[in-house]
Amino acid sequence: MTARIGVVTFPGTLDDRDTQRAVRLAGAEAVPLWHRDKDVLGVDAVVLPGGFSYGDYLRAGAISRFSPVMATVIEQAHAGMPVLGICNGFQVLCEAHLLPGAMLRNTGLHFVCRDQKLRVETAGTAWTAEYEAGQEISIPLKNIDGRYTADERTLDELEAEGRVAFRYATAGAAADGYGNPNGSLRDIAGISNAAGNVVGLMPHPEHAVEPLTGTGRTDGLAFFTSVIKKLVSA
Amino acid sequence: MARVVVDVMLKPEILDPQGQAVQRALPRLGFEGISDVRQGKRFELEVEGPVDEAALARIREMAETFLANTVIEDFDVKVES
Amino acid sequence: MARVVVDVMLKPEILDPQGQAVQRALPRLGFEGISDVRQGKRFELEVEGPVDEAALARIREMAETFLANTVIEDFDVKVES
Amino acid sequence: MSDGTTARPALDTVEHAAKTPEAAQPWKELGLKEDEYARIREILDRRPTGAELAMYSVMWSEHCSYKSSKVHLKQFGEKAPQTDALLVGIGENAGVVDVGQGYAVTFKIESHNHPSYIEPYQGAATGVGGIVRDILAMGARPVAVMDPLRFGAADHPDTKRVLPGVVAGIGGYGNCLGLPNIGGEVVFDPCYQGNPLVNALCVGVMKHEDIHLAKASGAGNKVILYGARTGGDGIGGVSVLASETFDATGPSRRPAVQVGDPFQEKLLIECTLEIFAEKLVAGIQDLGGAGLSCATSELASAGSGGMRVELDTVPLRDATLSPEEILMSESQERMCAIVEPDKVGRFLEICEKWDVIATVIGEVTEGSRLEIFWHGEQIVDVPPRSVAHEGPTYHRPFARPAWQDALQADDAGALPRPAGTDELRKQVLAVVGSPNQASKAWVTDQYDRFVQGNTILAQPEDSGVVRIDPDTNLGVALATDGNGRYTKLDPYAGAQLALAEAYRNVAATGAKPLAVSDCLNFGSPEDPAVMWQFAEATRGLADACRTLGTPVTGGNVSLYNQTGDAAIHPTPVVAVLGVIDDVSRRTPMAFAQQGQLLLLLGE
Ligand SMILES: Nc1ncnc2c1ncn2[C@@H]1O[C@H](COP(=O)(O)OP(=O)(O)O)[C@@H](O)[C@H]1O
Repeated sequence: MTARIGVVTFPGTLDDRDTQRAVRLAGAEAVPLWHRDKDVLGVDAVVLPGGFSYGDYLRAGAISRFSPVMATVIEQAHAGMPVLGICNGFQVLCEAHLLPGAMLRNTGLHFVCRDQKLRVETAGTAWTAEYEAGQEISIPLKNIDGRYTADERTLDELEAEGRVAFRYATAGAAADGYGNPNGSLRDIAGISNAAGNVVGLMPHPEHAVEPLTGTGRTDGLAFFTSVIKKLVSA
Repeated sequence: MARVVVDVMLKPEILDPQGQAVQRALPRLGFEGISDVRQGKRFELEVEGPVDEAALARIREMAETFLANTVIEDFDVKVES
Repeated sequence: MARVVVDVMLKPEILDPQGQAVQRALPRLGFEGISDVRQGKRFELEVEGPVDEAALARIREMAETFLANTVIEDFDVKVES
Repeated sequence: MSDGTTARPALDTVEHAAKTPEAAQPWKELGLKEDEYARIREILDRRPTGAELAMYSVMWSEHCSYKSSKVHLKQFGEKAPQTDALLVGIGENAGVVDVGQGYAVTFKIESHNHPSYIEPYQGAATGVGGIVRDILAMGARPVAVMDPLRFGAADHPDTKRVLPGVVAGIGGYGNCLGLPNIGGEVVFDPCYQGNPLVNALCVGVMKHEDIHLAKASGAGNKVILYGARTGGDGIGGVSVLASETFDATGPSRRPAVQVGDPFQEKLLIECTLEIFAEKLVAGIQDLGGAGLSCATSELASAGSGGMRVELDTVPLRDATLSPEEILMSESQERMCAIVEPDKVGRFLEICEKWDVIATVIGEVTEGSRLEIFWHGEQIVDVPPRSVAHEGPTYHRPFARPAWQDALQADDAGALPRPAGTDELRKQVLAVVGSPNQASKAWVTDQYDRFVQGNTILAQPEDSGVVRIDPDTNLGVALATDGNGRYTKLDPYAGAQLALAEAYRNVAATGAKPLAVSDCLNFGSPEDPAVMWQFAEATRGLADACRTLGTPVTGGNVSLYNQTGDAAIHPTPVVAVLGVIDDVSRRTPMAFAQQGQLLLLLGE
């Protein structure tokens, strides 16, 4: 069986076609989903891709969160369907309260585009099983509202439950892509829900799937192969 | 037609780099004596019909669920005269 | 310590894409009866010392030259009680 | 919406204009010369109405009519090398180049210099928006942008205002559209202090059969305006007219600055591409400078019939706008399409799907006139060609400036040589530490270069390369270059050097250079010395294009770049586009591994 992975397009979504390509490269069928449709066409998993949905006006993700497709995504996520939010998608997941916390303007106040080093903190989610905890990967980061914020209690809880999925790796030089690029609390780059089926992160795995494009690395491909493996073996 | 204003500010405990950037720039521009700056949003809503308690309650709900993200922000609703 | 608020709004004739996006979303969220939304910025300044006319004049100058971009924005300075 | 017109004094209709030949008109305030106004009266055989005067004044402006530059630009066509690659040449929104495998590429570079000095963020942002719509209007999906920039001294306080705003504006707009930024330039020189150069390039891709042209043909076809509502943007000058003619209570305040809405533009792109895919348009034009005046007159002028427009159907952001102002408004993020009647329904459906406002504002007619009505009364009745394509042409005087010899004589050979290693060291450090040599990462880090997933080369490479077909690895390479100092020393050679550098940059990636677009940034054409620089630079560029076999496919002229009497260095910025059949064979700049040999080619 081929896994069918839905990729949602909101008005202003930018990385939907790239995400579809990444899904296909990883060996699954990419199913375009439209924000106005409640129907998610029976897909096995959903990716909310990056971009500036609704221009990021009001707050990033704030308007998309109320779209008809999200009503279904929220319902199915609670029922265990794997959902990945990348960048703007992560912001939508936070606004939708599928993931705790919120994203704020980068502390440097500028848009940051760079090849970012990340440390995988857990292989225990639907989207990270093909990585190893502690592994360092490098994937593009590009955003202006990427500063992850939550209150201390929530942060402690995330840590205690092993739900910090990725951190910005800070051990090396900024020129090599190390360091916290946006002031995220506790260097958090991505988190998961308690069940591990919903994951959100700011950097863009879908731009690190081919040796020819982007940064020339394929470190992002395992997001998609992780979920496919899980779906196919399920 | 009446105007209702919704002010949305980051919660006090949340870092506000925009406000800080303004504050840091002020002495360089020759403005002294400002000990803190916070930057938030102001929404001006033109409301059709009377702004009675029911209307205000609806706007408060709108602010709570939509205009502000109460994980990080506080809001305030006022009728402008 | 007193608080002075500077509200900065796009001039009425200037396009406000943010306010428009909010306004267009409202009916979909079930909020009717809002005929226009404008989104601007609110600065809360904590002022050391007395907020007398001289201090306010300085803050107005600061708003004019720095907090607002008067090519496209208007501003308003108020002392908060 | 309230009907503001009823409060106004009489509308200046065509009928009224015919009856009041002596009425005084503010042609001077609108920037027209006396003989130009006389020519309009001659064309129409009566005085123009206020709306007509507004249209002519803006379409005959330097910016829209190229009246000072076109006698020189002709050479790009006359000297154009023979090539099979050119599918659409100069004259359309942008030229189209055949890159093989059924693909065509369109690209163009444009300036937004003056607006970016007044309001750096919005000026630069709307500059990107404008060029992207040009490319879209050709039928192409925009796939990348570039931004050659020139600022004053890096440590000048005003550069601190202008540069961050410009960079944030370009990033804010381009990033939000999802267009990778694959290169550009950042140059500092005091000559640009009061006049920064903000040039923006966009490249788009389509299949041959998807090429669309800006023309209105087929009587009965509908004229559809879609995108943002029309507001009072960028009509400062025309307000004079509106207020004098119609509103005695004083001029209304209209903003000269336009605010961009990249989100709206992104919707416009996706919506338009879907409309193209379903083959729903017969002609299309973006709205840029001169707004509806330009779009309607150019569409009608290039087509076979006439056009009739009901101006009061245009959706407005500000109900108080006068018809003249609506015609002139430069509100961003709008397009105008010509659609066959039976396709209108589907067209509107697609717009609705993308939350884009679309309105039928008129239709193509049997006649040969552009006719515009306001609540049933006719306010414009003109031959469209006279507005759009038959504007004035100037043969401005030009003369090699007296100081040119002295400038050329003052060459680097006369400079003292460093006395010892210490001095040499200092000089090397001064060069290395100069802002022009500094890393551009502060700029490029604010631009998304990864989006669309097809970027093969971007910063720090000398050319950007994007893949246009993931199945075959077909791609295009682009570079922009320009050197105002060289061009000031010798405008003919300077323009050629700019071309040669961009050409080399493209060739060095492994791509075959195919075509050129240029943005000619100069001072005032009324200064014979500047006009000489312009004449020499265009001659140089045209000659070099012939020699290299790469035609100029389009571009932009920006004149009056000066502060008081001081013109900027003449700055032709040249973009070269090349094709690379297999992007996996591109050659990056950096050393790939130790032990590789370094070869120097050429003398
Ligand atoms: N304004 C800009 N926008 C995008 N890319 C830019 C800009 N300025 C410079 N770059 C990119 O940064 C890199 C370095 O530029 P530069 O230092 O000017 O290189 P060089 O001197 O070799 O031309 C190049 O890839 C160039 O395209």
